[in-house]
Order: sequence, then C-alpha cells, then structure tokens
Amino acid sequence: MDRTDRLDRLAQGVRQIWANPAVFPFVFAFSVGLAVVLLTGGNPFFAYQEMFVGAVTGSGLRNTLDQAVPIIGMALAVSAAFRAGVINLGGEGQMVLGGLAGALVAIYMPGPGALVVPLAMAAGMVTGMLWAMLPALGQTRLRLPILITSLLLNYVARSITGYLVRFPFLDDSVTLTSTEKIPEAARIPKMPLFGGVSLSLVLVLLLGGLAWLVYKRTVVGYETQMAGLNGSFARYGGIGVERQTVGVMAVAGAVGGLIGTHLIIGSAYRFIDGELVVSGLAWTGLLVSLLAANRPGFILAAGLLFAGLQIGGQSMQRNAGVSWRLAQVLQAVVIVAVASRLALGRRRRKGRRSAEAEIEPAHVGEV
Amino acid sequence: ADGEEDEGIDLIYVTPGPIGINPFLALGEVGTERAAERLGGTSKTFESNLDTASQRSNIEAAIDEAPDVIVLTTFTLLEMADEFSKANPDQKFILIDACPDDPAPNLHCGVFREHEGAYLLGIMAGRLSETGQIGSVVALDIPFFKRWWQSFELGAASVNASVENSVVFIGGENAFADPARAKELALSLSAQGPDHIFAVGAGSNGGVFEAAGEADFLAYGVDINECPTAPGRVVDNNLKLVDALVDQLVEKVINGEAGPVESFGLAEGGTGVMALHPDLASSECVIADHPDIIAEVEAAAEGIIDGSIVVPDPLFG
Amino acid sequence: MFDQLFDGALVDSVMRAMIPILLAALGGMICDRAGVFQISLEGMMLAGAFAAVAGSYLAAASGLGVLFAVVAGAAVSLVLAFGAVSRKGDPIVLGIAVNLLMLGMTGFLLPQIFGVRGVFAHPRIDGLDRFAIPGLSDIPLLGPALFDNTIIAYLSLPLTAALWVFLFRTPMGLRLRGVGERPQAAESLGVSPTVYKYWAVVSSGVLAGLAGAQLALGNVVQFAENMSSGRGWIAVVAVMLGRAHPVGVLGASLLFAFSEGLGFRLQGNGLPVQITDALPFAVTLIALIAARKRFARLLDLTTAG
Amino acid sequence: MAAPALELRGITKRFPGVVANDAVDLTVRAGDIHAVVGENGAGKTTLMSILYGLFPPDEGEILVGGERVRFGSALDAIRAGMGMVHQAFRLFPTLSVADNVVYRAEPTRGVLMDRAAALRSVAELAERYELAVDPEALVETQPVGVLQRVEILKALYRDARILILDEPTAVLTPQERDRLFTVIRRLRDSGRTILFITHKLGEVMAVSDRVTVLRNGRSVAGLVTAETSPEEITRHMTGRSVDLNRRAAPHRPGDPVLAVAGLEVTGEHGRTAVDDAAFTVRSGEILGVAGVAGNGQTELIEAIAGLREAAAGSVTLGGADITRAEVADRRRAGLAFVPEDRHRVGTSHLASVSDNLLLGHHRHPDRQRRGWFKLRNVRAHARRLIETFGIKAGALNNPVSTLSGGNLQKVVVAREMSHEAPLLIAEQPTRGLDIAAIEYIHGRLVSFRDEGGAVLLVSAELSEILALSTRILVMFEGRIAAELDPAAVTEPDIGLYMTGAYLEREKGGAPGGRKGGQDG
Ligand SMILES: Nc1ncnc2c1ncn2[C@@H]1O[C@H](COP(=O)(O)OP(=O)(O)OP(=O)(O)O)[C@@H](O)[C@H]1O
Ligand SMILES: Nc1ncnc2c1ncn2[C@@H]1O[C@H](COP(=O)(O)OP(=O)(O)OP(=O)(O)O)[C@@H](O)[C@H]1O
Ligand SMILES: [Mg+2]
Ligand SMILES: [Mg+2]
Repeated sequence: MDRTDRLDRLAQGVRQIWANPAVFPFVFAFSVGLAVVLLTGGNPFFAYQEMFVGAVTGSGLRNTLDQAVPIIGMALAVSAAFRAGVINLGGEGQMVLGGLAGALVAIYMPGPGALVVPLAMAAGMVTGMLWAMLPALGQTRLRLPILITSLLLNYVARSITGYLVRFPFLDDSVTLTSTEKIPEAARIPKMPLFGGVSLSLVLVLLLGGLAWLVYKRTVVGYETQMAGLNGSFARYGGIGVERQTVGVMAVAGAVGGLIGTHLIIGSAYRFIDGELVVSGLAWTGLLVSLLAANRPGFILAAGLLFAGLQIGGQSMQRNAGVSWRLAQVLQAVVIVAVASRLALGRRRRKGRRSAEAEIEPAHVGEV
Repeated sequence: ADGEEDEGIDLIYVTPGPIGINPFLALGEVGTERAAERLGGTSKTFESNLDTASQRSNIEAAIDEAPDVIVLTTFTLLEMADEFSKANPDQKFILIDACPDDPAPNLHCGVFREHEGAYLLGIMAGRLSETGQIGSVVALDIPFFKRWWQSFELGAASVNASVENSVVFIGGENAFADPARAKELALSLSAQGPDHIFAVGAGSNGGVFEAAGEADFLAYGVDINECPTAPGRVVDNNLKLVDALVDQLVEKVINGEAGPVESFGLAEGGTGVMALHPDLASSECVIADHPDIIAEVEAAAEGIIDGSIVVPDPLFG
Repeated sequence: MFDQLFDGALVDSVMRAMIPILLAALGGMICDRAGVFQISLEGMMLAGAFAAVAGSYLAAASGLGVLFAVVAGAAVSLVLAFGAVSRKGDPIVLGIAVNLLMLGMTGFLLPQIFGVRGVFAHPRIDGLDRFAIPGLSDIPLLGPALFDNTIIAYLSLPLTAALWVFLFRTPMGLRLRGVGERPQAAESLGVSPTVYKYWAVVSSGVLAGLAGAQLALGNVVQFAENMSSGRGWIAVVAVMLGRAHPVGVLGASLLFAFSEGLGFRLQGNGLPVQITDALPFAVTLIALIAARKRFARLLDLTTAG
Repeated sequence: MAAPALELRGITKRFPGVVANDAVDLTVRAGDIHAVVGENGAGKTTLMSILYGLFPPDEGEILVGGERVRFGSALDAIRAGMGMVHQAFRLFPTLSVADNVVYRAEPTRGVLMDRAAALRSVAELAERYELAVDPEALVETQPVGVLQRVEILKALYRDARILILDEPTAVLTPQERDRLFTVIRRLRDSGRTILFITHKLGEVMAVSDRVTVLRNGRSVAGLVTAETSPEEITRHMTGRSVDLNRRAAPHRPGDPVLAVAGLEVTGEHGRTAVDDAAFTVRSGEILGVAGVAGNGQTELIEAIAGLREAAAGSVTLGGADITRAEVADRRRAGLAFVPEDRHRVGTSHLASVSDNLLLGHHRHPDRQRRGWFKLRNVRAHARRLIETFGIKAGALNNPVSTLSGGNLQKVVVAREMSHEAPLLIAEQPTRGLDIAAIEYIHGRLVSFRDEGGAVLLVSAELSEILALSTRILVMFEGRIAAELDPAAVTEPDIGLYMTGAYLEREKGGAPGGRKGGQDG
C-alpha cells in the first residue's frame, strides 16, 4: 500500500470522527468561537490553550470539579422533569428557596454537624419540592403551562428570599444583605482531593447513578419516559400523567433545593441575597440536561465539560485577554448545533423509516 | 513573576465583577498600576464575573502566581479575603472597602468613610432643594449603602431640618448596570416631589442623569466626577479616591508599615467632593455656580476633619 | 395617595416600559400564528440593543443604530428559523440556547469592540429623538407619553393595528394563520409553510431588534450587559396571555408595564423593593390564573405528547 | 385520438429503506374515472403526492395533456389543472368554509381580502355542483360529509381539470358514498378527469372506467373495469386470491362482562356526544358498533376506557363499577383496548418496539418486583409477542416507527390481547390495512371470542361489522339508534340507521331488529 493511499485513509478516518454526529456540534462550536476570536483580533489557539490548561491544571481542576457539582445537580434535577415532558424552567427559584431554607436550618439549629447537615439538606429539599409543586398543580388543576408559571415564579422566589434575608434573617454585622455565617460544624466537608473538593461531588455522582438506575430499570422510570415521549399513549396505557407531573416536579424541586443548600452550606457559607441567581447555575444545568438529552451518564460528562469551560474561560480571560463570555457562546452554539441536527456530508434527517441509532437531537421530554 | 529574586514588585488586582459596571473598580486598577509603576514593578488585573466561582478561581490563580501583594476590592470579596488570607499566611493581601472582624496579619484593609462626603452632598441638596424633598436611587438594599443615602439625608437635615428624604432601590437582575431601571425609578421618584436625587448605582447612574435631563431635577454622582457625563444636571459627587488609596496602601504594605485597617476619609484625602477639589472650575459640576454653598461645605468639611462635627457611620452605630 | 401614584409621569413610565415588550410580543404573536413557538425574543432584543448602540456609535446617527438593530435581530432569528423550521429542531431548546448565545455574544463583543465591560455609554451614541406633536402633546396626563415620543414608539401602536388588519383582513394573513394551524393543508394548496415560518420568525427578529433599539437608544442611551433583563420572557408571557391576538397582546403588555411602573411608584411610597420587584410577575401570574380557560392550545405547544 | 389527460412515465420514488414507487407508468384518458388500487404501502399515496407536486420524483416524467411538466410545489400542479382530495382531510379547523376554499386564491379588493366575494363565489360553486355547504360556518363544526364537499369545492374553485381522490369513501356512509359517486360522475360528465384511490373493489366496479393496480411500488396491471372482475383485481393486488366474504360462525354468548347504563358523555365544545347509552357485552360475543364518524362512537369508547369523563350513567366491568375509575384500575379490572389512532395513541413512535409492547401491563408481577423491572422477563415477553403475532420487527430496541402500518397495528393488537383481559375494545382495528393484515386481525378477534372473550368492536367498515359481530348497535347523533341482528340485515339497511333515516319512521318498517338501546 503506498503512502498517499494511507494518508487518504487517515484523512478519511479523521473525517469520520469529526463529522460524527456526536462530535460535530463541538467541532462546529469551537470553529465558531475560533472565527469570532479571530475576527475580533484575538489569538484563538492561545485562548483555547489557556482555557484547557486553566480548567484541568492546578487549582483549576478542583474549581472545575466544584463548579461541576451544582451544574450536574441542577441538570439532574431538570432531567427528571424534562424526560417526563414537563418543561420546568423554575430551577432557579427552587434552588434559591431551597438554599435559604437549608441555610436557616444550618444556622439556627443547634446540634452536631452529623445531624444538622442532613437536616439542612432535608429542609432545602422539602422547600424546593413544595415550591416546584406550585406550577405543577397550576398545570394539572388550572391548565396553566408550567413553562410559563415556573419561569415567573423564579422572580417571585427572588423577592421572597430577598425579603427574608433583608428583614427577619439579616446579619447586620456585615455590609451585605446576607444571613449569618454557616457555623463550621454545619458545613458540608471537603474531601482531601485535588486540594479540597466538596464532598457533595460524591453526592451528585450518587444521584447520577441513582437517576440512571431509576430511568433504566424501574417502572417509574419507564412510566415517566413514556409520558414524555407521548402523553396520549401514556394516558391510554393507564399512566396517571397528571399525578406524575406533580411527582416529577416534586423530585426536580427537591434536587434543586438540595443543590441550593449545597451552594450555601458547602460552598458560600452565607446566603447572600442575589448571589445564587447571579451564578446562572440553574440555567447552565438546564442546558447540560438538554445537551445530554436527559441521560444521566451524558449529564455527568456534559456537566464536567461545561464546568471546565466556565473555569477555563476565566483563565483564558486572565492570560489570553479573551473575554470569558466566549465560554458561554461555545455552550450555546453546541446546543444550537445539536438541536438543529447539524452535520456534514450526508443528509442526516432520515425519514420515518430510519432505524439508525444516532445521537438524538435535544428535545424537551424526548430521551 | 513567581516571587523569585526579581527586581521589581508584582501586584495582582482581582475584581468581584466586570470593571465596566463600576468606575470604582476601574479606579482600583488605576491605583494598582500606578503603584507598580512607582515602585518599579508589574501589575495584572483579574476581572471576575460577579459569581463566586469566577471570583474564587481568580483569587486562587493570583495566589498561584505568588505576587508581592494581591489587591482585592469591595465587600463582595470579604469572605474570600478572610478565608484565603488565613489559608495563605505568606501571601500579602489588600482588601478595599471592607474588613473582616479579625483580619489575619497578612491582610490589610483599606476602608473609606464615604459617609463624610455624602454628608457634604446633603448640605448642598438641603440648601438647593426648592421642594424641600430630596431622594436617593440606590443600587441595592444592603446595609453598606446606608453610608450614602442616610448620610446624605443627615447632611441635608443639618441645614434644613424640615427636609424630607425618600430612597428607592434599583434591584432587579442587574442592579449595578441597569440604567433603564434606574432611570424609571428616578423619574417616578422625582414625580413625587424630590428635586435633588443622589445616584448611588455605579453603572446604573447614567439612567438617573438622563432622567434628570427629562424631568427637572438635579443629581449627585458617586466615586468619580460624573458631572461631565451630564453637564448641568449633576451638582456634585461623593468622590472616593480609590486610586490614591490603593497606591498608598500598596507602598505601606510593601514597606511593612500598614496596619490591619486603614481608614480614609476627608482628613486623609481618601474621600471628598468636587466642590473642594482643585479642578472644580473645569469639573462641569453645578455646584461651581454656588460659591456661597461651597463656603458652607468647606466649613463643614473642616468641622468633620477637626472633629467638631461628627458624622456617624450608619454601618457601625 | 392616589393622585400621588397616578400622574403624567406614571403614564410616561408605563409607556416606556411597554413599547419594548409590546414590539417583541407582536413578533412572538406572528410566530405563534405561524406555528413556531418563539422564546428567543430575549436574545434577539439584546442583540438589537447591542447593535443599536454599536451602529449609533459608529455613525453617530441613531438612524443607523436602528437599522443595525433590525438587521441584528433578523440575523439572530435565522438561527431559530433554520433550526426549528428547516431542521425541525425543538424550538424550546433552540430558543433557550439563542438567549444564552446572545447574552454571551454581546458580553463578548462589548470589551472586544469597545474596550469596556458591563456598561457602554458614550457621548457619540446618538439617542432617538423625541418628537412632540404640537397640540396633542399638551393633552394632560396622556399627551406627553403618547405624543412626545420616539419614532419607534409612534410606530408601535399603529403597528399593532396594522398587524390586526394583516392577520385578519389580508390574504397573506389568512395564509399565515393557515400555515400555523395545518401546515399540510397549506402546503397542499401551494403555500409553503417553510417560507411563511421563515418570514414569521424573521419578522419577530426585526420587531425584537426594534424593541432592543428602543431600549438602548430610546429609554436610555447606552448599552449594559443583559440589559433586556427578562423583558423578552415577559413578551413570551404577553403573547400567551393575549392569546396571540394583537389587542390581547397590547393589553397584556400594558398590564405588565403598568404594574412595573406602579411598583416603582410604590417603592417611592415606602414599600420594600423586595415586594415591589415581584409585583409585575405576581400580577401576571394572577392574570394568567384569571384567564386560564384559554390556554389549551399553548399547553399543547409546550407539553410534549 | 387526443393525447391522454395525464401520463406518468417511469416514476420512481425512494424513501430511506423503501422504494415507494418503482418505475410506475400510468396513463389516464381524458374524461375517465380512473381507479388506482393496491395494498397498504403499495405506493398509491406517494404516487399521487408526486402527481400533485408535494414532492419530486427521483426519476421519471409527468405529462399533462401531452406536455411535459415539472412540479416544484403543489402550486405548479394546481396551475397545471390538478386538484387533490387527501386521504386525511387537509382543512383548517378554525377557519370558515369559504376561507378554506379560497385559501391561496383569495379574491381581493386592493390589498385586503374581499370576503363578500369569497362567500359569494363559494355559494355559487356549491350550488352549481350540488355540494351543499354553509360558506360561513367554521370547518371544525361541520360533519365529515360536509368536509369532503369542502375538499372537492377547493379543487373546483381552482378549476381543477384532473381531480385526485385518495380513499375518499373511507369515512362515508353508504348513502354519502353514493352521493359522492353521483358528484364524481357529474364532474366527469363536465369534462373532468378523475383519479380515484380505494381499497374497496366494489367501489372500483361501481364507479370507475379503468383501473390501475399497484403492487410493491410497481404498476402491475392496467385494466378496463367493464372487462374485469374483483377477483382478477385482487389477484393482481396480492398475487393470490382471498375469500372476501367470510362471516363469523354463530356463537353462544356467556355472562355479561361489560354493562353500560344511562351513559352520557360530553364531547368537544361542551356538546352532548353520547346520550343515554345502555348495552351489555357478554363473554364469547362480538358486539359491533356502527355509525358515521362523529356520532359519538369515539366518545363512548373513550368514556369506557377512562380517557374521557362520564357526565352521567354507569359503566360496570366484571361486576365492578368503573365509571369513575382511573385508566390503570380499569385495565386491572380487565379492559384491553385497541384505539382508533394507532400512530398517536396506540403507540409511541420514538419509543422502542419493546417499550411499546410493554405498556399497560408493565406492572404485571411477572415483569417487575417492587417497582424494579425484571429485564429478562420483559424482553422475553416482547419476543414472545413478536413471535406469536408474526410481527416483522428488527431489533427490540429499534424505535417502533420503523415498522410498517400493518406491523404497527399488530404491535397494538398483540399487546392488548396479551393482557388476557376479559374485555377487548377494538376501535377501527383494521383501518387502512391491507387485506392480508385485515384477515389476520379478524382471525385474532374471532379466536379471542371463541376463547370466551368479550369484544366491543367499533368500525366504520360495515363489511367488517357484518363479518364479525354477534350483534350490531348503530349510533346516530350520540344515541343508540338501533340494535340489529347481522344475519338479518344488509349494508344498506345499516346505512339507513346510520343516517337517521329510520328514526323518523316509527318502529315498524325497519328490517332486522328493534329500535332503542335495550340489552340483547
Ligand atoms: N415520507 C415518507 N418517508 C418514508 N417512507 C414513506 C414516506 N411516505 C411513504 N413512505 C413509505 O412508502 C411506501 C408507500 O407508501 P404510500 O403511503 O404511498 O402507500 P399507500 O399505497 O398509499 O398505502 P395505504 O393504502 O396504506 O394508504 C410505504 O412503505 C410507506 O411506509
Ligand atoms: N407520523 C408518522 N411517523 C412515522 N411513520 C408514520 C407516521 N404516519 C404514518 N407513518 C407510516 O407511514 C405509513 C403510511 O402512513 P398512512 O398515514 O397512510 O397510514 P395508514 O396505515 O395507511 O393509515 P390510514 O390509511 O388509516 O390513514 C404507515 O405504514 C405508517 O407506519
Ligand atoms: Mg395512502
Ligand atoms: Mg392508508
């Protein structure tokens, strides 16, 4: 076999990889980013290098893992609803209210950490759950779409927490609108890993595994998925879709509240008004779930990736002078590319007879 | 860098958010750069993006580089400054605008007595207001900003006991950079009577000044001389000479002369108003047309400096 | 107390808050009628605001700013059109992604082009002039708001009426409604749903771009990161609450703008900001509940299966 | 002789994995009624869609009046004089009849629509062709028969010279069908050419001049109707001959399984869809429910299956009152259900074949324990059904949308029958299926009955009702208009009840049964 032949085959192989429908959206997004940086006079290769280095080396790795905890957590939360066809945009409110409830228990509840921490988590979960059930009941009882009400309730949740922190639970010894500090004993400990990754990482990994098991192996997982794929079919088959809507929202809210609690008693150590909202973590988690088509394994991978993009983006801004917003652009373009089934070469959109197993484009409620 | 036996000193300035939303943050950068230049070294700026993850990763990246001093700003970074200074005893930190209760020996705080300048602005408003009503448009309802709006009220009351004060908060998604909301609030505030409005909204202030042009009121700015952005509509500003403070404090820290908390007010030249500034004539501030009030303000400033007038700090009693 | 709350300045403030929401919601309404669920109004509005400021700054002329805004809104809308119409992607996923994309892109371009972060204000940015219509602008209470305003504001109310005529009295409007209701039926009569959906989405981009221009060159004269701050989402709600009918959309936009303006007022009257901030959203929720019988169609659009 | 009205040469259309049309030739003489027949999936609809410009052929050419044409869209086809009435109506429900007709060819005054002119021309057209419609009525409020007239008016309004009708009779009563045939003939006599697609050979014989048979995407025969027979056509369609007239053997029913009493159901727009329905279904019998679509059958079935609330009355299954029970409880009480819409209700296209076969008895103790699936049993169950029912499916994990229409229906039937429920509701179980698939499903229903099952069969296909039922109920305007004995009635008799024709007359004259909804 001669050289050019082999080169041809190599080129073909490379093409096969990057034109692969699961890979191409990333190739596309990074190409868009490259073009944008070039056009605005930056050096994209240096920028990408700094982004990568910053995300996986030194304290960057720990920060990436720490950032991945809430992203994966919120993605898992939203996946519970999305795969059942329930469009929950209220993750932020569920997270913020849960976070405050968890913080209050951690601050005011006396007792040993081993008791207070789980209780704080439980308080966060219950609060997030109850809050999430409001739009769920709105949909099942009043026929108000969850998509809209859950979104509007985010703003209400902000105001409620803002009020509570500003008035009854204000720590007036600091210059911020904030609760008191979480006592050392009531904090989620760090693991001796890469210089102190939060123990919550284990928690979300377990949650991911649990989600995988439930989605794949249980009757509930099957029923929720059937409802997400085709509500009429599910109803016809005897699945209580309405009750299920309330159920998956409750789970999504509980997990959201848990993550909110983690963010306060495992990371910030105070509930500062507005801080959780500003982080945009609920939205990042939502995007991760969409990208992963609600599949837990993919959520872990995509969550790590997005966390890395965010942390690496900071490093890129520090060292390459390219705004971290590029990371946000890359995240969004990946989703657009996947949702649009972008691909190279052959026509991707097969007719209804296509049996090929390909990465399915992100669909709310469709796995 | 890397703290080896290099000639000059290295400084890293870490912000809690985008520099553009707050002139205050820009001044911190100027001060850091100036110090580096004066002391023959280099400086870098790590700009965060308002969320804790980016702030944390920037501070850690700064610590990794082990510069001579890391300069942090605003109360937002208070917790992290405390945590990281205790965790890295060999690294020197400066924190501007806030201070933990028991700062580590390697953490040096620089705080301003903003209430002194705000008090002086209050005197101007108390004298100039025709409706006897004044107001403030403040970014957030947090205790820190009481130094501005409460002292503004106090100053006004000192010259006009019957003055009424109202305060509104910008809030919303983006309080420090939402000029549209600030403008609406200012307009609705002015419609209720106040004709002198204190804009304590950093990047949102532009909205208040635009409102001043549309509804007939006069505004007051913060941190820098904001009069030129809206000539004829801004009376004066509560200046915070962050650049000077950072510059001085860096030098003190390098020379080992800095205490745990350095407070800067009128006496130290850390805060002030344009009325008493040498550049008043070219400032485009409305106050320049009122020499009588300037005289009164000057007297009050002297009283504050010599202690005959006490402007209480609304934050700590 | 009431005369303290309600006066000309409140009307003015309500009008200013309403115009961007109304324009974007009219765009969303057209898409809804064409059967495309449009939730990227927020992103397109932001793109419009950025482009408006950029154009106005570069040319020192507000006209060019508006043109830039319209082009930017339309360009961004093509992402949704391509993804949702040509590629049959999920419009909800695409809409959320487009919103994030524009937040990132404008935030990225701001320092890259103008060297500032956060807020970009500059004397070169030419704001939209307000034209007073002599006589009418002197009408007490309503005059200044309605007849001393920017060109975009003047456009928006007649546009609402024009869209009503377009939708319900012209052949194109009939075809558009048909496309939204039964694309196969339209296609079998030679009307291409794809073409109509593209135009609908691009129109919404143009309108959201205009909304952004009004925000950044009319309401204020500067660009701030994330300055649309949720108005696009409110427009989505307005489409729903107004049942994709021009009059309903106008009413819903007005309701929201009014409760926001009222919130600002109430804060001046001593209500805590934490409560007044929630007012427009709470009022919208209550309006939704009151009008709940009517949302079956949207519910079908937004729930899988 | 003049050029043929229409000529197709070597039309080929491939879809991924299927050649829907394979070098099809078709010549249609001007002024003919030309029938096109073929089994499911033979490619009839595809061919007509190509002819109507909905998508381009991969190969081949189309000649209209001897001229080569290329249709980029339906608009080109309309301009060339084509008109099409689709198998599934393509109307806009919330628009008026007039708007539906003039759509895309609206009369205008300036830039505005001239609504008065639209109403006028639709009314005129309707009168000229005796197609009674109310131009101002909203389409969603109109019965099926009217909808079809609207479809035909749409084509006539555009002055279609060649009119394609894809399975137009599937939803009509025999009487409506006869009226349609009159219209078709009148149109032919006015010089138009008609292409007429159907599965029903009786219709071919009754109305067409010529007939083309498609099989597996090829045109296998072009016949003159007068010179052929149903048997010959069938042979061409299937490559073998089948018995078209099998009737169920008489059978002795057992105990009541389902009892419905005084049932009232509210339909769309708050109207009473089912009014005071009462009947019983016994084990070992098939109770057929006939009626024109839209007379309450769907609502009746949905109320029994728990998909729609009953406004009054009671439903008892195996002795238990299930009037207000949830779907799951009804299924547990012994109800299986083959729904009318297999694409949207009976299956979930994106879900796998295995998941589709599981629904409804996924909580069966054999398949799960405490909420955890016994995956091996689940798979075995799916394989067993695929084997027993001869479903042609690839891997178990393939999406069910990869199956053909007949196999999809087999999935539904297999799943529902394997519930071993005493009651099986079968709603339009063979709609649109080819003869072989119909035979198979009929056989299954009969053996289910023979094993002591009770079947409630709803069908618009009178031959099916007659062939399978032990007793027949006819629904008209939400009421049970008659209970008939299949041995004593003919299709036209049932048709008269279906249109309410016998309601006016008092009892007496009606053949084969009694009026009213009493139990049998
Ligand atoms: N859009 C499409 N994509 C993929 N395959 C298709 C498409 N349309 C039709 N087919 C397939 O092409 C073949 C011919 O279908 P067609 O609808 O023309 O059959 P038909 O003769 O009209 O059948 P029926 O009697 O069921 O109406 C079938 O196998 C069908 O599944
Ligand atoms: N929405 C859909 N998605 C995937 N496949 C479909 C869809 N609709 C129809 N099909 C497939 O296309 C083929 C032809 O479709 P068609 O609608 O003609 O069904 P059908 O079985 O002929 O029903 P009917 O004649 O009663 O309408 C069927 O075999 C079916 O499997
Ligand atoms: Mg067909
Ligand atoms: Mg068919």
